Amino acid sequence: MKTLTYAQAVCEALDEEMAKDDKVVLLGEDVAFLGGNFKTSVGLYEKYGDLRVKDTPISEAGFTGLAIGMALTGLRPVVELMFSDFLLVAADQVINQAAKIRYMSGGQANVPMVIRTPIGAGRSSAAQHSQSMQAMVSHFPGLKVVVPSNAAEVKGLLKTAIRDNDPVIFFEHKMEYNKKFEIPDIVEPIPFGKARIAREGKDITIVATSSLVMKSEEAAEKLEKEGISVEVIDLRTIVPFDKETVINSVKKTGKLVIADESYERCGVAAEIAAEIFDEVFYYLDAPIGRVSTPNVPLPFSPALEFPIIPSVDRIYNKIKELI
Amino acid sequence: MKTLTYAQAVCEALDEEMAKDDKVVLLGEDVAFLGGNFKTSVGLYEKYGDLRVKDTPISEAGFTGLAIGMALTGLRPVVELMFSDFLLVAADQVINQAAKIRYMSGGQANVPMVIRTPIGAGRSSAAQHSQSMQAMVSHFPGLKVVVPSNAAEVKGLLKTAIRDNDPVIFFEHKMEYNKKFEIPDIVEPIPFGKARIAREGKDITIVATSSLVMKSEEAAEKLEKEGISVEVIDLRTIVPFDKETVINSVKKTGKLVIADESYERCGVAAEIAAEIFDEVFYYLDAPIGRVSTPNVPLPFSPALEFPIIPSVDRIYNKIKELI
Amino acid sequence: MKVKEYSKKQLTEFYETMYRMRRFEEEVFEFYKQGLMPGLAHLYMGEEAIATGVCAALKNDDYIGSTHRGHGHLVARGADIKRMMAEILGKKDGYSKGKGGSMHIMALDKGILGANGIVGAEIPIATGAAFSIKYRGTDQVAISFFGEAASNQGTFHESLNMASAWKLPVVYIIENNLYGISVDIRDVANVVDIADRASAYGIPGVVVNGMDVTEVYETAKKAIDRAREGEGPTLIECKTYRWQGHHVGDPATYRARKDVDEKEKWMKKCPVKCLKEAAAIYKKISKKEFDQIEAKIEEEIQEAVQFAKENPYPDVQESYTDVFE
Amino acid sequence: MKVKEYSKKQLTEFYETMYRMRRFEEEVFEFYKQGLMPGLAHLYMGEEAIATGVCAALKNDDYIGSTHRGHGHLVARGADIKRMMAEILGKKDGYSKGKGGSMHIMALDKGILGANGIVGAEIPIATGAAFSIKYRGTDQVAISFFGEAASNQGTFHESLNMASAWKLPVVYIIENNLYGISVDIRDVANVVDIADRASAYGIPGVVVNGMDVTEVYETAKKAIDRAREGEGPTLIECKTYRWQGHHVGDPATYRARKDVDEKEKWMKKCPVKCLKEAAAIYKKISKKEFDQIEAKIEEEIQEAVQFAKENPYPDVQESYTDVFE
Ligand SMILES: Cc1ncc(C[n+]2csc(CCOP(=O)(O)OP(=O)(O)O)c2C)c(N)n1
Ligand SMILES: Cc1ncc(C[n+]2csc(CCOP(=O)(O)OP(=O)(O)O)c2C)c(N)n1
Ligand SMILES: [Mg+2]
Ligand SMILES: [Mg+2]
Repeated sequence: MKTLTYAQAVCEALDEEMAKDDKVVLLGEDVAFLGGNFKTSVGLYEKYGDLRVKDTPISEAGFTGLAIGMALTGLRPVVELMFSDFLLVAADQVINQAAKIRYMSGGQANVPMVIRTPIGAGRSSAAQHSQSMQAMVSHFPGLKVVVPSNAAEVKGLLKTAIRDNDPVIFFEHKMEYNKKFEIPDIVEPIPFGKARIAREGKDITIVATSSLVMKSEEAAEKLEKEGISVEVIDLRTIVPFDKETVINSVKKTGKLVIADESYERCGVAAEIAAEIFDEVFYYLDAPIGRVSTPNVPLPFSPALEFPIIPSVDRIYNKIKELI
Repeated sequence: MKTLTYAQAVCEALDEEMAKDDKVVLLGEDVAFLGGNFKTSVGLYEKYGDLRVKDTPISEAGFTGLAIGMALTGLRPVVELMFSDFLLVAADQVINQAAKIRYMSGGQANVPMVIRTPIGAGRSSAAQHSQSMQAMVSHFPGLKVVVPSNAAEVKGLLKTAIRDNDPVIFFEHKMEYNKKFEIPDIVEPIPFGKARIAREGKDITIVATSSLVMKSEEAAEKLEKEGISVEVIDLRTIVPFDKETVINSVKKTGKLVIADESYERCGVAAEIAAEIFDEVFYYLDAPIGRVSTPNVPLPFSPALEFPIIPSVDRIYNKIKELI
Repeated sequence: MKVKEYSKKQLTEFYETMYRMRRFEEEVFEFYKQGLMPGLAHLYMGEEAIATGVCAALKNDDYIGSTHRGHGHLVARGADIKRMMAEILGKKDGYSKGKGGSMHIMALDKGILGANGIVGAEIPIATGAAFSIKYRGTDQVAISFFGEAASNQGTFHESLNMASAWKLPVVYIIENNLYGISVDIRDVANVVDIADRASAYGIPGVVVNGMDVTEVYETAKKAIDRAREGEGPTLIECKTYRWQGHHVGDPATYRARKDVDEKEKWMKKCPVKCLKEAAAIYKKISKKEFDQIEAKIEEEIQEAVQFAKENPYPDVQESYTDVFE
Repeated sequence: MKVKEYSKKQLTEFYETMYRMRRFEEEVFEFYKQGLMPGLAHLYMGEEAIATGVCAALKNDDYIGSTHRGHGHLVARGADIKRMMAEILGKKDGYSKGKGGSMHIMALDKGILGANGIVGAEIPIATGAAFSIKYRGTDQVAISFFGEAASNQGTFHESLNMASAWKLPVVYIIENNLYGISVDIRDVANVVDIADRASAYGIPGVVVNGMDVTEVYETAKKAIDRAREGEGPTLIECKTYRWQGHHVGDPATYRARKDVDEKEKWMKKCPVKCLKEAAAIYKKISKKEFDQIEAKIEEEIQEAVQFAKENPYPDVQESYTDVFE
């Protein structure tokens, strides 16, 4: 085991995959000389050079499209979008192009690219730099959507993402970048579509994504002291969705809370609830709870931002409400 | 009463609002000289001239942003995006800008603009011209989202949209444009956030949007002959959502199907189900059914496209499954 | 037309390619008129010299980014017209198994990275192929075809900026047929020659007569050679005209508004006919040889039409495949 | 610096505005260092001559599209620095009730249509304000400020294309400070002067010394007058330098890589200091008068600092308001 920040874990995954496969190319704004706005590619430019670690102009649609062309012709580009909000600038390339090319070509072509991009509020970054875009991209068929929790997970899942032959949207959580985690010396790729039971429990299930896994574990710890046993599932990937693990857990506990930081309306929590509904309908003892970002743009002032972010307290309270 | 196509009803709403308020300006690709790709602005260029009916270059992000600037400075632009799939080209302007400006400015400014754009599959237009984007825009706070059903509805709701002081995404259904409808000689604006009971029933509720209202009515008619009484709710607006009408109906019928043409995953049907769940949980006799577009890009060949589009049959079958 | 300096072989190839495009699309138009075609198609008729001239300067392993008006690019690359037609009819053995249709025919084996239904979206993708080439260090080149109206899209600017900053081996070909659907380029842009936009990126910009296959070929060849030698991108604007409506269902009545004879004037410059006449004048190809060429192509075309018509629709389960690996 | 031809009043105004900006931001930087500021802010220090010169040529009812680096634009328009500071600290009486922060200060009463967190997104919005003006037929003008890196964004191209095609009354001001965060413009664009991009739209493009308030003023005035007279847009590139890091938390060590003295050289051209010196040489403003100006501004600034610090945070319920009417 060793201690790493989450950002370092990202960087290690990039480094190891680039060392292993010279088709892997990193591009994005400030990824090269600066080593990434969140320091997730420090040292890679020096190690792999200008053609493999490329600072781009501010042209999100352009360089995302560029990466698609690279992916169609033999490379495995990893694109960094500095904030996941900028997916909206590149949305056509991501959703109308990358996601649909395999299908539109009848399987002739595929687009092995990864878009890495940070989500999450909590830094007073206001409405255009704080969003969590996983629901938006999950809505559109053709994209795999990864929402890793801790540093070991981010490393293992990023390796899988880079080796995957389809476009993968890989969401890192910006509030985790500087946090330290214990991680194994060697982290193997973690398969997509297999959720992780982060904590076993029997009274209620929480399905959580990204940093809300850690927050759910914290809430579970508190609740344990009150005699409530919470099962925490780290979803890992929204697409593909590990329906089985979730259903089995809910059948066992009879209660479900879903914690995901995208906006509530048409969000990830709504989807998971609706998706498993048929199969758990007769097992449920209470309505399904959602802990998401409320349907308002994210405010700048911490006085406004903190109360609305999905937090340990909000998870805790939602569970208490359903128990 | 008179007979009009749905496209003509759109055109009448535009004409009447432009005549009433000279701040209303229409812009988009081919809206002027051609009268709109789907003939929804025929004659307006001739009537209102070059500055009020403006053919734009192919620059969706640019002219959507242009409209925002117009709206911030006293005009009421109505933008046409030729296909709703192109919302992805303009996504940043729609979602990071128009939707958030009122909030980011602390209420100093507002953006009274309408984006009109067609949704829907069924014309063999393939993966980039057949999508239904209402779930995507509904996900993001700050946008009102309108999904009118028939010609009278499209006319009344478009008038409201144009008079609204917030950005409105107005989805027309491309398979309806050429269909004829009976509509009253005078159509008043229809308030947002108030669903319409299109057909009363007692055994099961269908909440439907856009052209699926008509398809649901057709399915209901068939089912009536089999002794099943279906209540069809025309949702009219996804944002704001008329929770009350839906909940009251479900409390009465005990069963719910939601029919909306956006992709199923993180779609409108998922949201409605999740949103009312708490309040109908103890009234529901069956799981909630969703009829949406399955999670695949839309195929070109009619042999592939027709079976997956939400259809009368799919609605009919879903109801039979739950009854 | 500088046919004089060209070999018979080269001229024959030009002619065959253009004639094949023309006949191909006449049949596609027939499909539409007979109600056999699902959806629509955007015909390249009148613009044949462009794809023909450009692609004649390419090698087998070069790449092409194509558009909604892409039939010509495919034919010029020698794509299988049977599979193209099958695709246009939504049939099982179409290039994309019927999933793409006219606007999304991909032929990866011919370097065609895809037609594209989103105007301007293909430009960065073709540019990315050029990045790959540079990365691998081969002497391939990427071509990005698009219309004059697409040059108003942000992706045009972003792509040319990147390609010029990084000297990528890509050649941008503007097919300037004056209109984007009904919109006259002069009403939505303030430059007479779109090629002038090259100066915003410090690259060469050239205007050519897009109705003259030899002029297109020579200009493209120079730009392509330049790209192969690592000197970066070129922007070539080909002046041309779309004979038909924007798509098969568009009567295009809007075009007469500035000049009633506009279409007629352009049709006189028919690239197929002009080449034929010039080749005859210079006695490069005899009447009989032309007849043979045309007959051979006619046979191919009829075979393709029959193939496409008889080919079955894809199995309904195919809707659900090819989303992911 | 052509101070000789300027009146004392005009020079005093220039100086006051630039000095106010400078002091304002020094205090903002202090907020950050003292841990009082939520999030970050992008300082305009070093670039003051640009907003000052441009805005001096404006009338009260003109419009401005601003950027993430927008404090200077606001101060130049006479925005209330108390409310600006309150906003930067996320307080209740900030321009946006604390909802926007440094990057989203809107002051509609001063024609400021918003700072913007999305690089390039404001360009079409400001262009739309120009469309409104043309529609109403007034003689207003819209200014769009943005960085050299933003000129690589597609919205730049689309906006300049529309504005030139329709002769909209808008002036585009590039604040070329050489860097977009850490990225040197020379590595991601192939033109020496971004102003050259004007030729892609058939409009004038001008390069000016962005450290010289009089040069900026005169060039802007000409372009603004031209726009008011219905002759369409101009692209002005102001060569300048960002003194601090990209934002308050950025040490900006990356900049020394090409020229270790780069920053030092640019700091010597400090627009505030240079104007002061020139005005002294030409005896336009006396030492005592400068002292008075500075003292007056110092008072304003201290008042604003105190106001912002003491102003309460918004009520928690405010999170849920201002989404819709
Ligand atoms: C992003 C986008 N906007 C609009 C359209 C609709 N559309 C399809 S082709 C076309 C005109 C394109 O004109 P041009 O680029 O000149 O090519 P041409 O059709 O003339 O060959 C338009 C507006 C589209 N498909 N994609
Ligand atoms: C669409 C988008 N991409 C990237 C960013 C991150 N970002 C903020 S400012 C900036 C650099 C902008 O450079 P420039 O336009 O030159 O303005 P400057 O900061 O130098 O004043 C970047 C990359 C952003 N905010 N928006
Ligand atoms: Mg054209
Ligand atoms: Mg800069």
